[in-house]
Amino acid sequence: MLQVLLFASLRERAGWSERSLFWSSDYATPRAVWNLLELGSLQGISIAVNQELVDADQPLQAGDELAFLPPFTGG
Amino acid sequence: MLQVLLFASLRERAGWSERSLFWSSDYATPRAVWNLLELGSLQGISIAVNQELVDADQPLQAGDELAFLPPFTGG
Amino acid sequence: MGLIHVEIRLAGFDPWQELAQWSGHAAAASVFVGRVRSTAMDGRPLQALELEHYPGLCERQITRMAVQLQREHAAGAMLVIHRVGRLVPGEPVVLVAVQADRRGAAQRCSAALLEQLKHHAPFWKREWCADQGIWLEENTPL
Amino acid sequence: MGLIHVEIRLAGFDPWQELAQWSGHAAAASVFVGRVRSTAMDGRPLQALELEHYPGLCERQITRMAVQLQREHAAGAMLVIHRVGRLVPGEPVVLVAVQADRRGAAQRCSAALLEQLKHHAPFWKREWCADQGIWLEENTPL
Repeated sequence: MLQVLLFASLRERAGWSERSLFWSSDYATPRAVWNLLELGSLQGISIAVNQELVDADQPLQAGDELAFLPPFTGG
Repeated sequence: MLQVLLFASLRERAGWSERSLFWSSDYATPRAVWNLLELGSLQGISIAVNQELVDADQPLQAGDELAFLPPFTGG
Repeated sequence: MGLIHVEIRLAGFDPWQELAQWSGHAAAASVFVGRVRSTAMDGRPLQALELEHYPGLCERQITRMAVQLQREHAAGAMLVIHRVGRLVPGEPVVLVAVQADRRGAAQRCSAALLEQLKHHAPFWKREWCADQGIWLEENTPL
Repeated sequence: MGLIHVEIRLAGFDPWQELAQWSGHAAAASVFVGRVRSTAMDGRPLQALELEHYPGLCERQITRMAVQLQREHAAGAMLVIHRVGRLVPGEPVVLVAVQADRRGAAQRCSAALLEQLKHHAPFWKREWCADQGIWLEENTPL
């Protein structure tokens, strides 16, 4: 299983905030999972795996928490 | 009359903080008064006349408050 | 090296009261307080500002940036408090405070931490005007 | 343009309490607090720091610099409190606070005012170590 999280505007666009996916070698990277979600371009989106910011091509493992994060606007 | 004020290290060096001088055309500028006081070089000393910072050659008038100020070290 | 305290708050806070509790006796302390503006990015009156964060990652990212900056600037104690939830105009959003032995170090470190926090910590703002919420796409310019 | 409040204090003050009373609701507030170090410039333990000023000229100079910087940076309310008299290590010497609509303006204006205050306002420091007082010849580096 993969736990997929969306935040803020991405969550609104998708209509959900959290989903479990069966892990498969078809979506073994954040980029592959993103393409599956059909939420537009990955440009400007940050990616966290198990609460660490990572690259879109970082290999995923079963059990990972994968989060897609729109541009940060805090402070 | 001229009221002459010294502050901080200048006051300690001179041994006085405030003096009245009879105004005379012999010391018609802060520089001339300073030379009279024999307190060393004017280098680095700021000058205020009637509580405005001025140049060493600004003409003085009877009744002026003239202050010699060592380098500022506040804040 | 001083303590680094990072906190995300759901409840409102008074920055000066927080500082009174935190305050050490370093020669220099530089503090920034950011509050909710009364107008939205597009100039309309703002009802509220909603702030969301990614719990866990957010605190860790800020702490990591603070540790790095503390080392770079030879700074001392650091305090970051950041609000989340629904805020009204005038309410404090963020407090960043840095102590150091030199004023320059305290000022530069505090300003750098604020910028990093704005650009590299997972917070998101939504402006509410006339009962409509709009997610901000980017931060205010420096 | 906000109010400019400049005060020279003979009695000790709590910067956070002063800020709590001053605090407005501008989007940005940048604050600096300077305290007495525990060591003298030459490294010896400091007993006390004595601060003298030229009353009248001092307040006027600071206010003039503040007015000028407020205009340059489009800043809002500004607060300066500066101690004089005999201070012990850890006591606040100076508080500079600037509000503005932008964080950059608040930070730059506050830092600039602190530098001007250090270099262009008639204050003098004397360090006391082992019951001997030494007038400082120059300020600490930035």
